[in-house]
Amino acid sequence: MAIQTFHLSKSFGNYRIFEDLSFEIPTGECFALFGSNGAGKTTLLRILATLVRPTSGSFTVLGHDGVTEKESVRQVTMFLAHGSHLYDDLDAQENLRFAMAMRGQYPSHRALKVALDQVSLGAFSDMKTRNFSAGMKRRLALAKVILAQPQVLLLDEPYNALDEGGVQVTNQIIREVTQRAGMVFMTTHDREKAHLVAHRTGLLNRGLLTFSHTDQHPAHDIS
Amino acid sequence: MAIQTFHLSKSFGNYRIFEDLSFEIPTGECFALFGSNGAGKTTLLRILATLVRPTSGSFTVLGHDGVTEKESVRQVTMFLAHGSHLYDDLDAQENLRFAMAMRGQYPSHRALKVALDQVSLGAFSDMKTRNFSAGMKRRLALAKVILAQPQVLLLDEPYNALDEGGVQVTNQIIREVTQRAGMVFMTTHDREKAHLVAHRTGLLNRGLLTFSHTDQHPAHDIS
Amino acid sequence: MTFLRVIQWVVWKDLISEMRSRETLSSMLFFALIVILVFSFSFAMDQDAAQQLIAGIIWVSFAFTGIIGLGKSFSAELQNDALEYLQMSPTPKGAIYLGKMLGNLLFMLVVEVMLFPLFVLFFNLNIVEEIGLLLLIFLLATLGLSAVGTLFSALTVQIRAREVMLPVLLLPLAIPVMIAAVESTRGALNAQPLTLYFHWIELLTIFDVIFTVVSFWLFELILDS
Amino acid sequence: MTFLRVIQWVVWKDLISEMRSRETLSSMLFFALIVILVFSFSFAMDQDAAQQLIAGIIWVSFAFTGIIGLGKSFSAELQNDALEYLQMSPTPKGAIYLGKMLGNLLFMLVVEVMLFPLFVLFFNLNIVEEIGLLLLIFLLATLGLSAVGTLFSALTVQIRAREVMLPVLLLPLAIPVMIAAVESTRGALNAQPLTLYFHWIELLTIFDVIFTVVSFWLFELILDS
Amino acid sequence: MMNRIIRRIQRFKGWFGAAAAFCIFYGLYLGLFDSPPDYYQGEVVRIMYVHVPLAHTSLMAYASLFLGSLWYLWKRDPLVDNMCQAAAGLTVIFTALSLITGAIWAKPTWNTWWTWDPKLISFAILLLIASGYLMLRTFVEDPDKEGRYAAVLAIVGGIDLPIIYFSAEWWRSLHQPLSISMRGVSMTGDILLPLSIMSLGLNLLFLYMLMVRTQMLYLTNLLQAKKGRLLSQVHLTQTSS
Ligand code: HEM
Ligand SMILES: Nc1ncnc2c1ncn2[C@@H]1O[C@H](COP(=O)(O)OP(=O)(O)OP(=O)(O)O)[C@@H](O)[C@H]1O
Ligand SMILES: Nc1ncnc2c1ncn2[C@@H]1O[C@H](COP(=O)(O)OP(=O)(O)OP(=O)(O)O)[C@@H](O)[C@H]1O
Ligand SMILES: [Mg+2]
Ligand SMILES: [Mg+2]
Repeated sequence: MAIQTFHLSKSFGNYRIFEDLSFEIPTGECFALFGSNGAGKTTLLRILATLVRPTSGSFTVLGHDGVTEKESVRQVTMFLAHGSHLYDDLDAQENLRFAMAMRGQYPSHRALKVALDQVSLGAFSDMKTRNFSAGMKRRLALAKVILAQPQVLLLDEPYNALDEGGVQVTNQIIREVTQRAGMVFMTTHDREKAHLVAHRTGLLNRGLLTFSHTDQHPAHDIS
Repeated sequence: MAIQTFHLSKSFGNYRIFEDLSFEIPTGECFALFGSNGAGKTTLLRILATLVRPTSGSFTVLGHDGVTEKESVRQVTMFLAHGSHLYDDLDAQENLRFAMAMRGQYPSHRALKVALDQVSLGAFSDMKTRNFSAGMKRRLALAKVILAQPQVLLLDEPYNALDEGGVQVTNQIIREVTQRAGMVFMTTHDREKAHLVAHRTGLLNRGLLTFSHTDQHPAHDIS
Repeated sequence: MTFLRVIQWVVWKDLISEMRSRETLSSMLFFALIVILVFSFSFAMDQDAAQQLIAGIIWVSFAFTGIIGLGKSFSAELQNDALEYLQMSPTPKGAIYLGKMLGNLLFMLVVEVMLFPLFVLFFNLNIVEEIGLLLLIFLLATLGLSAVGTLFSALTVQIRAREVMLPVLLLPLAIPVMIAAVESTRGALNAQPLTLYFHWIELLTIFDVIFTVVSFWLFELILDS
Repeated sequence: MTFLRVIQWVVWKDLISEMRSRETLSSMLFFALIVILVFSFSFAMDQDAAQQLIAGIIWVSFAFTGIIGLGKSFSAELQNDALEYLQMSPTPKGAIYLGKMLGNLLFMLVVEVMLFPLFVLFFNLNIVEEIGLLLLIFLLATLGLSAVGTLFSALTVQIRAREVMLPVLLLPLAIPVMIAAVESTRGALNAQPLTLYFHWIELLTIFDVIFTVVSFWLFELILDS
Repeated sequence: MMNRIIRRIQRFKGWFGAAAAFCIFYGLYLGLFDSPPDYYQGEVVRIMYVHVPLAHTSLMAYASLFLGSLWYLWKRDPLVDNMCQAAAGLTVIFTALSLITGAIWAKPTWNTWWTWDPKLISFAILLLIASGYLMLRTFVEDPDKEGRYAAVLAIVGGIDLPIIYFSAEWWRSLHQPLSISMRGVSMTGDILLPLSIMSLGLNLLFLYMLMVRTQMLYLTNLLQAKKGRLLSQVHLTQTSS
């Protein structure tokens, strides 16, 4: 199992978001989570990314406990959040190199170029990211995933602000992760786009999570 | 005509975003602008909202010049940008009241309640907006449009972060504006959702704007 | 009249936010406390010099504390791009200026009134007889500071390095106000006859009028595109 | 070794950003300039007192200037939520701390070295013989400030009212550094025999060691969930 | 486990209160009526019987804050966090009171409200740190971080305080512009007994208040959790409609 949760619950102070969530997502699967505004999708992702501690319950990522073995979880996980995590005064390439260095990876100049080309930012590799448009920042974040090749990929509304080309690149990256037995967990409101890649979808509603399958077939058998 | 532009162009420094844009959008129409990431859609909207001055060219909104008669333009225009324009320490209702007061409108308590209910935030009217989720903030911004009843509505990626209910509310508001002979100008990457309401769409590409019609029929005849 | 109502609403919004978060006032107070401690510490060995300089010390503290409050005034408008909304609303921009300015004036005066007893305590000032006059001086000088300060707060909030650019731009311009405030405060504290320092109070009034009018007029340019 | 490389990259990132924007250094310098002007202004009437207090004035200026730099250090990590990325990366957090701390130390030292000649100029100091010793004192005291300061910068950047909470929390804790720095600087400036103020230098060293270790250890808790 | 210990102690808090009341009344009686006036200072010296025990108690309060913070970082028990918050509030109160009584004492004896004695410096800074601690807690948005950040501050402050004291003492011994010594009173048995009893009494009072306040904070949080659950219910029905 790529992710397993056990009776996960989260409240902010005294405000309960969800309670007693137990589910598992096998490797090789892309899972898309839907849910109305304020349902707690982002909060769940942030817990899985070890950014927020669950109020109670526990979870494992590729067998590592999410609370006690954070470092191992972080080693295999990557989370693309709403923020693009860019430094405005560095250029696109420098941003990528720094982000990779923080994961202990040191990609070659060529690898950087390939990744930037893949997200169609090749022409902007020496431009400060300060004035990148909303979509260009998202694309640069995608380039990080291409370089880092994480085994577990968490995406919060990945299609936001992306044009059609961007959506295609995203879906291609997702397929690539699942094909090498990785796992993708995304939240989105865009069912059509998600259905193109997700093997399973879930709905978070009143703190309950219900699952359904899509037409896609998991890249690998569920072990 | 609701909006008319004459040879509008904009560059940042020596970086040319678009040049010599001339187009017009009649009242009663909803116009959706597509374009790849970094095409300049947001920049165009910000010019029409009088937030940015065009490098050259001019435009009119309901006959008022966009550069010399800014105040008249602002009177009839409303722009929902990426930011939600909320004060985190005020609650939902207070935020609405302040925003309306800044437009010279003083809605009654009942009107506020109706607007909040319409965007399904009725239960949160006394909650500080600080911890609203991404979609809840967007919904609150929509409530402003319901209250202000602007004649010209500019929307930058309005479907971002909204769930299905939110999308429906948005489209309903758009229809309502066009039906009372207002005009809506939105940018989005989501063609499906836009096609549900837009009478015309445009594509901004390499600084050129091309138009096409959709199945929708304008609420009012083009005058 | 719309103009007055906009002023009202801007002040109302700032007061409500402040009541909820108590952020501005408490940071101003605490910062002032520390400034006072640093000063009284560094003058501990030299009580006479301190007595000499007390009016200057008071106003340096008030100015720095005020800058904290002024800085927060417009950086609060940056949350969720709220400033953008004010810029593109059909609100008379001058009314926004006056509203923000009054709010700042209020916060600064509250802090000053709370701090003054501490100065009396730490520097062993004699209890002041002309407390009414002193309050008038505080009011006039603070009005001057907040008139220019609000303008510069709006200006610096839209540029980089804003926390620093505000004092950097404001302090040099505020020098006349500072000198007049220090001189008249010194006069009042030492119970000198009013005629000896009345011209400083006149100067303060003139500054207030000029600065308010000029800032009111320039503010529109700053908020505009 | 990964640990050292992370330190390197963090320092590299901060230096590159600074070279591009020159924001931190220029704001620190400008702010310091104004503080110095205000001081030299308010002591203009009393040259003797100024000579007496010069070491204190130097360190009050350095401390406030340093706080500007420290505050920027982590608020730069807030752009586009970059801090979030550091938090959820498998980077050793201690290495991030050391990287940020070294960057801050560097910026503060650069500014101090640029400002010191101004003090010599403005306050008519005799050219110092023991310049090497003075630089050592600057280094040790600045190290102490940036050790605790980096920790508190990371802490306050994630709360409200951060520009104010940093000095409010940091200054009281920095008192030993300040006293020791002032006393040893005074000693060096007055060309006293080293034995008279050597214990202050020792105190600085001890403070540096203790607080680098403690902050290194506590930093993880602040970045963690 | 921790919870159980604290809960058990809580049950006896009435005893602490009673013992504290007894010690304080007895100590006050001894100090105010039974002990002789000071040879130099006369009756003014009696304020010492409040001032010195107050100072001791504030040190005790900060010590519990320091240890509690270490404990919290180790176990992450919210109850311990509540205790730290309570201890910080009490530190502020007792430190402020000891400074105020000291100032009242100083005016007739030293003819000034305030002077830069190392002990006074340290206590003033203690007050700053403790109120900074409370301020920090109100400024943290994220309830998850509140306890942790506050604990970090308390620990750094706890390590720093002795250093502050020593550096202030060295500094003072260097300058000594005011030849005032705190030891203006000779400690004879007549003084020591009421002083120790008052100290004991105030420390017990501190423990009693700590328990009450901890319990109060704990219950408030519990109550808000209940209220929050109701709110969540409303919220969940709302968003799914
Ligand atoms: C502003 C005025 C004063 C303040 C803020 C102040 C503060 C303090 C503090 C914080 C302590 C605690 C030290 C400890 O527990 O070890 C203390 C202890 C003491 N204070 Fe004061 N004090 C003041 C004035 C005085 C005066 C005027 C006297 C008597 C002449 C005095 C006599 C003492 C004595 C005898 C102790 C007992 C402990 C000792 O020194 O060993 N204090 N004071
Ligand atoms: N202030 C600025 N200074 C310099 N360049 C800018 C500035 N603002 C935007 N740009 C550049 O202008 C171009 C258009 O940006 P804009 O935000 O309008 O794109 P967009 O069409 O909205 O893209 P997206 O779909 O990604 O939101 C981008 O290449 C961007 O880098
Ligand atoms: N730090 C916080 N403190 C208190 N409440 C919070 C906090 N963060 C989120 N919430 C609340 O938790 C709920 C869930 O928020 P979350 O951001 O997870 O929603 P979401 O499912 O991602 O919604 P959206 O689709 O709008 O992005 C919201 O009601 C929000 O108000
Ligand atoms: Mg979300
Ligand atoms: Mg855009």
